[in-house]
Amino acid sequence: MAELGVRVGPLELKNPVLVASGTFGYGNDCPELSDVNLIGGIVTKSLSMNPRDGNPPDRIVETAGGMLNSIGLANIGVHDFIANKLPELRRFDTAIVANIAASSVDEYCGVLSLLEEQGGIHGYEINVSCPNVKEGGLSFGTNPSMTAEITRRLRSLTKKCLIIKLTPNVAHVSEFARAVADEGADGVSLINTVVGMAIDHRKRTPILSTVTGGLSGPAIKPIALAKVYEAAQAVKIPIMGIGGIMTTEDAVEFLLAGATAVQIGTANFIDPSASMKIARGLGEYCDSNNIPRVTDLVGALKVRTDISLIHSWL
Amino acid sequence: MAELGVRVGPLELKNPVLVASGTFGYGNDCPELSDVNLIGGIVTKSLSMNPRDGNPPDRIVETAGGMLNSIGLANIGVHDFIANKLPELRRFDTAIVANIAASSVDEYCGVLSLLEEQGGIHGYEINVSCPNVKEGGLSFGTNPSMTAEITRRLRSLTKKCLIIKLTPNVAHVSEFARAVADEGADGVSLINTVVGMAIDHRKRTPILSTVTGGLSGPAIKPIALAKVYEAAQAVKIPIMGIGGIMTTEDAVEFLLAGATAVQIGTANFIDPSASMKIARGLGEYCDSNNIPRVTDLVGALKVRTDISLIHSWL
Amino acid sequence: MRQGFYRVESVREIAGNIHLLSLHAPEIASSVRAGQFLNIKTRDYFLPLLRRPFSVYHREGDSLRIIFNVVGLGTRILASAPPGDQLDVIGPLGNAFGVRGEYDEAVLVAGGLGIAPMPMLTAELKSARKKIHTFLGARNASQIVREHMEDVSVATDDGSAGFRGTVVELLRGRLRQAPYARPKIFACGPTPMLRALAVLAEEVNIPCELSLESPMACGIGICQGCPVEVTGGPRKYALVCREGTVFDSKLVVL
Amino acid sequence: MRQGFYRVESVREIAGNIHLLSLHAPEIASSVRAGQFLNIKTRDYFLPLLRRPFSVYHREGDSLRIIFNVVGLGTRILASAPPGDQLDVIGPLGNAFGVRGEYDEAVLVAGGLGIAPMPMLTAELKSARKKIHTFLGARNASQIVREHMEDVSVATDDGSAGFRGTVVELLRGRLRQAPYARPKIFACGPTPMLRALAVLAEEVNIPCELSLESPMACGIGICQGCPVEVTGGPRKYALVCREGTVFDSKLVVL
Ligand SMILES: Cc1cc2nc3c(=O)[nH]c(=O)nc-3n(C[C@H](O)[C@H](O)[C@H](O)COP(=O)(O)OP(=O)(O)OC[C@H]3O[C@@H](n4cnc5c(N)ncnc54)[C@H](O)[C@@H]3O)c2cc1C
Ligand SMILES: Cc1cc2nc3c(=O)[nH]c(=O)nc-3n(C[C@H](O)[C@H](O)[C@H](O)COP(=O)(O)OP(=O)(O)OC[C@H]3O[C@@H](n4cnc5c(N)ncnc54)[C@H](O)[C@@H]3O)c2cc1C
Ligand SMILES: Cc1cc2nc3c(=O)[nH]c(=O)nc-3n(C[C@H](O)[C@H](O)[C@H](O)COP(=O)(O)O)c2cc1C
Ligand SMILES: Cc1cc2nc3c(=O)[nH]c(=O)nc-3n(C[C@H](O)[C@H](O)[C@H](O)COP(=O)(O)O)c2cc1C
Ligand code: FES
Ligand code: FES
Repeated sequence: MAELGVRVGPLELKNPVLVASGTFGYGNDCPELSDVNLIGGIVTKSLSMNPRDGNPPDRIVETAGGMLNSIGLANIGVHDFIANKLPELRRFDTAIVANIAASSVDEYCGVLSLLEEQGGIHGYEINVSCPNVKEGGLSFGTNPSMTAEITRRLRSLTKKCLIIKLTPNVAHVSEFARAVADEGADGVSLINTVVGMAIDHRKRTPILSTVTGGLSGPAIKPIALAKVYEAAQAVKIPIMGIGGIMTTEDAVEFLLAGATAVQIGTANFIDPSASMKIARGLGEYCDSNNIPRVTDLVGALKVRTDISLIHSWL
Repeated sequence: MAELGVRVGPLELKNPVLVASGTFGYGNDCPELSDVNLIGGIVTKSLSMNPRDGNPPDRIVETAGGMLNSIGLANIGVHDFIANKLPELRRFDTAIVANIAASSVDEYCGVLSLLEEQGGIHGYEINVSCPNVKEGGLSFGTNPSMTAEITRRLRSLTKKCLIIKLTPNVAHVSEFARAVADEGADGVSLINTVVGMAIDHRKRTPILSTVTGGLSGPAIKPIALAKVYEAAQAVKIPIMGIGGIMTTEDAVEFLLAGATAVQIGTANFIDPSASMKIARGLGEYCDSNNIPRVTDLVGALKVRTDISLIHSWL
Repeated sequence: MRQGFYRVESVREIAGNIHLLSLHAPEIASSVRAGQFLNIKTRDYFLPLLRRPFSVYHREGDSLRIIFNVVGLGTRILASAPPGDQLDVIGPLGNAFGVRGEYDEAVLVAGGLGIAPMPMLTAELKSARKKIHTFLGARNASQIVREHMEDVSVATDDGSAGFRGTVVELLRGRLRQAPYARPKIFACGPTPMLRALAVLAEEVNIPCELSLESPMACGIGICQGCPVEVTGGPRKYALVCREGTVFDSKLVVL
Repeated sequence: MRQGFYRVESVREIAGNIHLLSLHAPEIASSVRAGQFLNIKTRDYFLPLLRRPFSVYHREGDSLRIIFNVVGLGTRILASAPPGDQLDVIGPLGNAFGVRGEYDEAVLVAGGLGIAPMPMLTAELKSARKKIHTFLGARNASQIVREHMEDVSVATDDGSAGFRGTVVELLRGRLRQAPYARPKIFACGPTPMLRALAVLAEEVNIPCELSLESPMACGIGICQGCPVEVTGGPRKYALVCREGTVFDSKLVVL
């Protein structure tokens, strides 16, 4: 039986499969259909200081091979989470990664500090795809120095695993990966959703109440693989690969591209036990291919070096 | 019968449907299967000063709802184009838009100048998703001032329709749209392909010889709609919408989002007469919805204004 | 709530573009209640990507029936599902209609495919010994399905059958003529109809339960994709898939 | 070259995972030549997105046959295509084998599904009055299809039928024993086999035509997606879909 354990900084995962933030509730929302003890970890829905109602309907629309969402980070707030969700999560035999969203650097720090006082949280994932109120709502995550500042401030507040979740909606994600690595982040996770839009041509309106939303699912897998590969070339810290992972083979592709672990998002909606099947699948994949450690797959992509610049010609 | 004619600066199109660069050869490659006289225009394969062999195989791979390509702008070069393709193109009753690719600003200018001396070319589309050799191969199109400089130089060389084709692989495409509008471009076209990657997990290699390639097809339609909408909010010059358009309804969505015309790309590979069907379909759509002019659809999207910042929360 | 592969027993068109699909799903059939729904994967790959939700229309032994309109790809695939096909189904989902309780006469109101939950509801109401009156609205006569329902009155937009007009207008008229004894309204249908019905229920002060629809990504409460605005209470939205689909008409803003 | 909807007459499995599909396609059947292919849309929506190319295996009157392995979604769909289904087909595409010309004995070499074009080629060679020798390579006995072919010698990787080893080794041995009279080789199969065959043809100095495969987006020469490296001449690449699929082994670099 292959060794499936992986490490992301101080965080030890029994296998490299987690459920992605916002795609599995708070982690204990559908026990009838999935056993979270079988996966490496749970990333919670993004938590903000105060509860957020989220966006008006419609929040969801299906697209070709994907879906758009505009949930608006609806969440119960960190206090409610600590009081009513965390106690249950503690009972699970899996890593609990709290995802944090905020509209100011201080809010990020405040939420993390509150969680830091609690037991049972093994790490943090920081969602920087949030509007920076100070900057008129421009996303923190599209500004390298802002992303770096958030990392620096949070790093000073915790020794636990600190992962920055990067947005794909930038020209060069490697720039951002470097910025957070330099500030001492233990890892980066990518990709968050890709900005997209859907239109009802009969009503002549956007389908999502917020006009644009976030694209996820198989449609974005090629984009995610490219971003993960780019980040892996740029930094040494571990990467969590996210984006359209539906099958074990998809997960293997992300590991080969340089991800140390993967997160399953949209697939949970279609099959709430997708992540468990992929975790088991990775074990079987390693065994049937005589791979002793799943880490042997990480970054094992063989790339021809005889092809230069032309790759930027599309 | 609805009026289907549209204008992009000095360029008059009998209908708003064109075939996208690189997805229909030089325009006259499959007469048996399509009648280009039925569409508004042809955008040629990108032309460089000298012939380009293009990238080694594999150049193509299918993905969920899309495809990746890495053609490497293989083209016969502008001289061969003028000598052997243009004479035939002149005979068509449709607008001929020459797409230009280059690895230096001077090359862009050189190619345009050569074409400018010829009759039968109605406009230019500038592919700025090319590696700037001076800048170590970073794409012109991800640098606003570079994109602006190319526009300025080319604008000084022609009075014909000058369209800059923008890449989606940037954080804020509106910034680029503004930059080229300020330099006097007659229009912008978007989107070019989205950087993506596919991996063969058995061979543990990238599938494309150049590791990454360009994602196109239905999978990217939501991304393209969002970019077109963003650009339409930012500039007054006409926009050509491109990205995953397969049906008449898709085309209508792009018009509603703010595009004055649309380009059909990947769809041509699946159905070489897709653009003709969509051109006819637009006429039928207008007639059956009592829309006198197709231009009545342009930017006709009704957007709620009561929802503020939250739209940047995904 | 469970997930499993269940066998398609049959699919047939029972009215204009309205299809009846029968599934052999013992485990779900044994626990499902009126107003609950199934979330069905119409294909084993990614187009369509998401599951498709359908109310349980009727239960017979181990068989569950759904009825649906072909509106897009997912329903098109289901309409041509070969008998013997195994469908990946999650269910039963959602809460259910409040059949128990302090009322004597049940007034069922359905518009279009809103009839879907009514046969099961009728069955439960009968075993709860409630008097039942059913009001169905449809575009035209060809769209009317009335099997397994009781005391059916019909309204059609074009008047090709029954009352010409909306089913809510029909009900309003009926209520004017003679009041029901301790009635309660159970409704399912397009949002505009439910909105009008909620107003009517308020006016005549009759308790009213509405089964709502919403685009859904998961159907099980993990995506937050299906909000409906709710009144009174700190939260602005409830989740249609988990806290609904059935809501008291007074507690939702449509 | 034309595009049209053509009716599926039948699909059946003729060997381990090898399926034979028959299409009623008079217009294409009337003009197709050995070595050409069809580009088939397996579904009317976007998964699979691209067409799937298949060599024409056999022609009988208005019917065209293809044979294929189920390797992924597209072939899975074709393998279960119901008779009567209308498939969107573009064809005939590509050049064709050079049947005419200065040679007397045709040596056909196929590996795996590379047999696909051989039956049609055999028919054309017969009407051209050429002597025919066929060498087939397969993984094992269960994978061998030999209908409509002449003087067939077989090689299998596991020796479960005929020569144990590659079909190229088999041919090499055969050529050592007795030379053919003014022979010409026609081949189709996996690239490694074609590469080995090209080397052999060079050694023994026999003209050799190879039918190549490449991922294809369009199949008609408008995407530039299917390059093969060519020797001599200014261009580095030729397009497999339009300038091929058949190339002189001396003019391509595999
Ligand atoms: C709880 C619930 C119960 C339902 N019960 C029934 C029923 O019993 N009979 C019936 O005919 N229909 C019912 N619907 C609507 C049904 O789910 C849609 O008609 C179906 O999903 C359409 O799928 P499609 O692929 O054919 O259409 P498409 O338009 O291609 O679907 C595109 C996307 O929109 C979603 N969608 C489309 N229409 C609706 C809708 N009305 N409500 C919610 N999402 C929608 C789809 O789920 C899919 O994600 C129900 C919907 C919900 C939420
Ligand atoms: C000119 C030509 C003729 C062919 N003739 C035959 C034939 O007669 N019989 C037969 O069984 N196969 C033939 N093939 C291969 C056949 O096209 C593929 O097996 C088929 O496309 C697989 O599709 P899929 O969706 O089932 O597999 P998937 O692996 O899901 O396909 C994914 C993508 O890869 C492409 N692809 C996969 N395998 C190949 C391949 N070997 N060559 C080129 N593209 C591929 C597909 O077209 C598709 O775009 C031919 C290929 C070419 C280029
Ligand atoms: C409905 C939905 C809600 C999401 N909510 C969050 C969130 O709260 N915080 C976050 O960091 N990412 C969120 N995401 C992004 C996912 O975690 C993931 O990065 C993205 O969906 C790509 O992965 P996928 O293609 O596997 O879904 C959400 C995605 C979806 C589809
Ligand atoms: C195979 C292929 C080749 C392309 N070549 C070019 C090119 O030479 N120049 C260019 O500006 N765009 C090129 N494009 C981009 C298309 O013109 C178009 O912008 C993109 O494919 C998105 O549209 P689509 O989704 O309809 O294909 C190419 C796209 C494909 C798929
Ligand atoms: S559909 Fe996902 S929470 Fe309701
Ligand atoms: S497949 Fe498009 S050019 Fe050959």
